[in-house]
Amino acid sequence: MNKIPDTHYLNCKKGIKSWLTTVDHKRIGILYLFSIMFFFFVGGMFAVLLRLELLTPNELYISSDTYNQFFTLHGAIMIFLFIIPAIPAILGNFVLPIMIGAKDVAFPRLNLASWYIYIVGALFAVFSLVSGGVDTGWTFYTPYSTTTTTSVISITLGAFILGFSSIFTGLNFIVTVHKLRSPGMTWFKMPLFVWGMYATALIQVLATPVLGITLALLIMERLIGIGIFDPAMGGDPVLFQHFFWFYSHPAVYIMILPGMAIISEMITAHSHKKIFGYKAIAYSSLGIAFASFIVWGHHMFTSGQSELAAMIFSFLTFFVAIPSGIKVFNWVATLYKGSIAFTTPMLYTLAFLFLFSIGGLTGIFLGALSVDIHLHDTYFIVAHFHYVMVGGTVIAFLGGLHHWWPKMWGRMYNETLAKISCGLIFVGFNMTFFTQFIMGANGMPRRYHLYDEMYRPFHAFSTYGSMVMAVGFFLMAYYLIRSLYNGKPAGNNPWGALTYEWAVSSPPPEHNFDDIPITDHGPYDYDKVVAKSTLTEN
Amino acid sequence: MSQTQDGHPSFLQHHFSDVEQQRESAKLGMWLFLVTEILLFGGLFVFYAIYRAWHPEMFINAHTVVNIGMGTTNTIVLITSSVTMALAIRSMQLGKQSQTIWFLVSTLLLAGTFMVVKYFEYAHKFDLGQLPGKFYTFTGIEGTNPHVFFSAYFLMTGLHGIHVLIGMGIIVWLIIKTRAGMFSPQYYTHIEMTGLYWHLVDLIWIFLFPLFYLVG
Amino acid sequence: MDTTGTFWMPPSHSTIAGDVDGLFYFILYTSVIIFALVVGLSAYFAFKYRRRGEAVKTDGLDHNVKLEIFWTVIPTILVMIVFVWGFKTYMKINVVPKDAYEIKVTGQKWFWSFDYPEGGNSINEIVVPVDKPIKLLMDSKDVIHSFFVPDFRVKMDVLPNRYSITWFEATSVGEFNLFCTEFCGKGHS
Amino acid sequence: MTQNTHTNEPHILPLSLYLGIGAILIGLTVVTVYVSFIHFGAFNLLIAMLIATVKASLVAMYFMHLKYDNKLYMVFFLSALFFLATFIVITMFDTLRRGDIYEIKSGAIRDAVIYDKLSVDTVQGIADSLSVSTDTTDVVIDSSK
Repeated sequence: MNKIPDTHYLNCKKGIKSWLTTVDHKRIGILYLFSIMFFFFVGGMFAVLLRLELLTPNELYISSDTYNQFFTLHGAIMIFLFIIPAIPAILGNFVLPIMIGAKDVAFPRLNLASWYIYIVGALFAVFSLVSGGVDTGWTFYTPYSTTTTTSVISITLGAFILGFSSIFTGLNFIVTVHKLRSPGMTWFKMPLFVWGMYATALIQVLATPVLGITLALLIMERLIGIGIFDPAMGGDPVLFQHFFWFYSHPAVYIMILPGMAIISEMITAHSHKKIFGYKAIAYSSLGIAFASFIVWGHHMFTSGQSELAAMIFSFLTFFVAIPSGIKVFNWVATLYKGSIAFTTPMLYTLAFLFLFSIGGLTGIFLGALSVDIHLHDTYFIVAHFHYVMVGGTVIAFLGGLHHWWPKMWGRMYNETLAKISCGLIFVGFNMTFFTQFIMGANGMPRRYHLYDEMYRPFHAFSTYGSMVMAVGFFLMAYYLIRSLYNGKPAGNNPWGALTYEWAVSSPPPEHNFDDIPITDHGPYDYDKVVAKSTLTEN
Repeated sequence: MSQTQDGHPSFLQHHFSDVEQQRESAKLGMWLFLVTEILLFGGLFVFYAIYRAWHPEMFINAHTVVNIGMGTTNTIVLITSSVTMALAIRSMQLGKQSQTIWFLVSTLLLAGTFMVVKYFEYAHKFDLGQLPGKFYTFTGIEGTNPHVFFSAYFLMTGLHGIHVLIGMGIIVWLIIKTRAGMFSPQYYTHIEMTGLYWHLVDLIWIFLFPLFYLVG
Repeated sequence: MDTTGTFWMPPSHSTIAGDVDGLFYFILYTSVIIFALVVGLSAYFAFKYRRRGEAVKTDGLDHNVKLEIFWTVIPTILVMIVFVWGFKTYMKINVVPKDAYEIKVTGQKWFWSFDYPEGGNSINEIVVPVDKPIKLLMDSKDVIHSFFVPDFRVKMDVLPNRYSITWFEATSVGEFNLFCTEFCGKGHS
Repeated sequence: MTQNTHTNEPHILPLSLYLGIGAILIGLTVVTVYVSFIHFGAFNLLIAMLIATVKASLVAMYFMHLKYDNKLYMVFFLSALFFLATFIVITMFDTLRRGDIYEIKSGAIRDAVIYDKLSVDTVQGIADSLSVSTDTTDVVIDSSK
C-alpha cells in the first residue's frame, strides 16, 4: 500500500507566512497554480458570457460597449495572466529543477519576487477592470488605444509589470539549466521538457523587454503625445503594430513551446517508449524559438505595410511550420511499438495531436498571402489561434497538470471523472471552434457584437459547444479539489516513468534530493530500464 | 572567512554545490539581465532609427540646439566613472578594502556630476520649450515634426538618467556594505554585478552621445 | 467561376476570387491528407500497441534518418508552393490595372463614405460598374478601419493620415456585404 | 569544497590596462567630437557610429571582462544585438519601402507636421484623368448588416 511520507515540502513548514516567504520552487509553483487558475476562471467566465451574448444576431443582454470590454478582458486576462505564465510558472517551477537533479532554481528569491510581481501586475489589470474597463482588444492597436476614454493605462501598466515577472522566470530557468544540472547530465541527456522550457526562457528574456518598451511608449503617447504612434501627432500606427508583434509573435511561442515540451514528456511516460528523434525535437525547439523572432509581420498583411515586407514575412513564416511539423511526426512515430496506457494524460496527449494538427495546418492558410487577405480578422483567425492556444497549450497544460498532480500532492484524482471531463472538453472545444473556421472563411469578421443573420446557426452551435466545455472544466475543478482530501496515495511513480521527479517521494521532500543524483543514462531508456507503476502495487 | 559546520563558506547558498557554481550563476544571470536592458533600450533605438530615416533633415536641424559642450563633458565624466568602477573591483580582488571604498566614492561623485550637468541641460530645454510631444513650443527648427526629435531625446536620455540614478543608489549600498566588511577577495559578487551594470549604462551612453549631440 | 458559394467559401464575384479559392482548396486538401495521416496513425498505433501488461520493455527505436529527411523535405516543398502561389495572387491584388475607375473611400466612426470621380458621393453603399477594375483610394478620419467584401476576397486596412489602395473587378451584378474588420469601437459591428 | 575557490582565482588585470583603456576611450571621444565638425555628408553618421562601436567594444571586452570570461556571455550579448538589428532592418523594409508600387501610399505621414488631412481637391485631381461614368452602375456593395 502506498503511503504519503510524513514530512514533505507541503507540511515541513506551517502557516500562511511560511508560504508567502517561501523560496522553495515547489511551493512557488503551488502559489502560481492557485493565482493563475483563479485568473483562468475569470477569463473563462468572460468567454462564456461572450458566447452567450453571441447566441443571437441581435443584442441579447449586454450592450456593444460592454461586449467590447468583455472580449478585451477575456483576451488580456487569458494571454497575460493565464497562458503566458501558466506552464513555465506552475509546472516549470515545480518539476524543472527536480528533472535536472537540482535542489532549487538558481535564484530562489528572484523566483519568489517574480510571483509578487505577477500579483502586482494582476492587481493593475483588476484595477482597470473595476475602473471602467478597457475596450481596445488585447492588442491595444493605436490610434484607437490612444484615443479611447477607457483605462488603457492601468491595463498596459499591468501587462508591463507582468512582463518582468515573465522575464525573471525565464532568466532563472536559463541559469538553472546552464549551471545546476546534476553531474553527468549533458545537454542531450536532459528531458525534453527541460529543452522546451529552455527555448521558451530564451524567448521570454529576449522578447519581453520589447513589450515593456512598447507599452511604455504607448503610455507616453497617451500621457504626453510623443508622436511615435498617434497619427494626430505625426506618428505611424503601423509602427505600433511592428513593435507590438515583435514581442507578441514570439509570445505565441512562449505559449506553445512549453505545451510541446509537456507532450514530449507525457507521450514517452505513458507509452513507455523511447522518444523518437530526441535531437530533432530538441533542435526544433531552438529553431522555433529563433524563427519566432523574424515572422511578426504576418499579423500585418492587410495593414498597409510594404509589399516587400509582406513577402519577406510570408516566406519566413513557412519556416516556422517545418520544425512544428517535425515535432508532430516524431510524436506519432514515438507511439509506434510502444506500450500505450490510456491514462488521462495520454488522452490529453492524443487530443493534443488531433487539435494541434488542425491549429498548425490552418496556420498555413494564414501564411499564404492571398488567402490571408480574405481570412484576416475573421473568425477563421479566432478559430485558428484557439486551436493552437487552447487545443495546443491548454490541452497540454491540463495533461501536464494531471501527469504531475500525484507528484504535487501525493494523491490520485478520480480517473473516471477525469476521462469524462477530458472527453467533454474535447467535444465541446471542437463544437465551439470548428464552426468558427467555417463561418470565418464565409466572411464573418471577428469582434462583432451584432452580426448578419446568415451566420446565426454557426454562432448558436458554437455557443452550445462552449457550454459543454464549461461543464467539462467545472467537473475537473470538482474532482481535482476533491482529490486533495480523499484521493488515494499515488506512490512515487504512478506512471512508471524514468525522469528524476518520479524517483523522489510524492510529494517531494523539501530539498528534493538528499544526495544530488549522478546521471549516466538518457531520460527515456524504456528499452533498458523497467520502472513499475506504484499505482498497481496496491 | 566564516564557515558553517560542514565546511561551506557562510555565503554559499544551500542549493549550490560550490562557490564557483554560485559565482558563475550570478554572473550568467546578470548578463541575461543586461540582455533585457539592451533590448529595452533597443526599442527606443528603433524609434530613433525609423524616424531619423523618415525625417533626416529635421534631425540634422534639431541637433544644432543641443549643447555639445555639456554632452562631451558628460561623456568624459561617465567614461571616467567606468574606469573607477573597474578599479574598485580590481582593488577588492586584491583585498584592498579601503581602496575599494575610495574608488566607489569617486564613481558616485562622478555619477553625481553627470546628473548635475544633465539637470542644467534639461532646465535649459524646459525654458526654451524644447519639450517632447505635445508640450513642444519651440519654433526655431525647420523640418517635419521636430517634436519627435525631442520625444526621442527625452525618452532615451531620461531612461538612461533613471538607470544612472538607480546605479547611484546601488553604489551607496555597496559603500556601506564594503565598510561593514561584507566582501572579500573570495566573495565580491555584488560589486562585480554592479560593475557590469554600470559599464552597460556607460556603453549605452556611448551610443546616445553621437546620435543626439554629434550627428543630429 | 462559382457564384453560389461553397461550404467553406462565400460566393465569388470578382476576378481574383478564383485564384484565392484555388489556393485555399489546395491547402485544404493537402492539410486534410496530412491530418488524416497524423491522426489516423496515432489512433492506429494507440490501439495496436495498447498496454498489455505491466513493466514490459519496449523497442529502442529512436530514429530513422531516411524517414526524418522525408518528412522534412516534403513539407518544405509543399509550403514553398503555397508561398509562391500566395505571393503571385497577392501581387495581383495589389497592382491596380492602369485604366481603373477610382473611388475615394473614407472610413470613420461609424460609417463609410464614397466620393466618385464625377463629384457624387454616397454613404455606406458603394455603387460600381460591373466588369471594370475599381481602384479604391482609402483614408480614415479617426482610427484604423478595414474594408472587407467577402464575396470579392478583398480586404485592406484604412489608416488615418495616410492613403491605402486596393482594387477589385466585379464579375456579376448584385448586392454584396461590406464589413469593417479592424476593431474601431462601439459601432464596429 | 573551499579549496575550489582557490583553483579558480579570478583573472586580475593590471592597473595600467584599465587606465590605458580609459585614456583611449577619452581620446576617441575627443576625436569623434572633432570629426563631427567636419562635413562628410552621410559619412558623418557612419564615422560616429564606427567610433562609438569601437568604444563600446573596448568597454565590453576589458571593463566587462568579456574577453576573459566564459564565451557564453558573449553569445547572449551578441544575440541581443542580433535580434535588435533584425528588428530595425526588417521594420525598415516596411517603413522605407511603402511607396514601392504607388508613391501615394506612403505620402501623408512624411509631410504631416500636425495632423492635417489632404484636401478632397487633391483626390479630385488624381481622379480627373479618369473618365468612366457611373451611369453603367450595377454592382452595389452595402455596409448595412
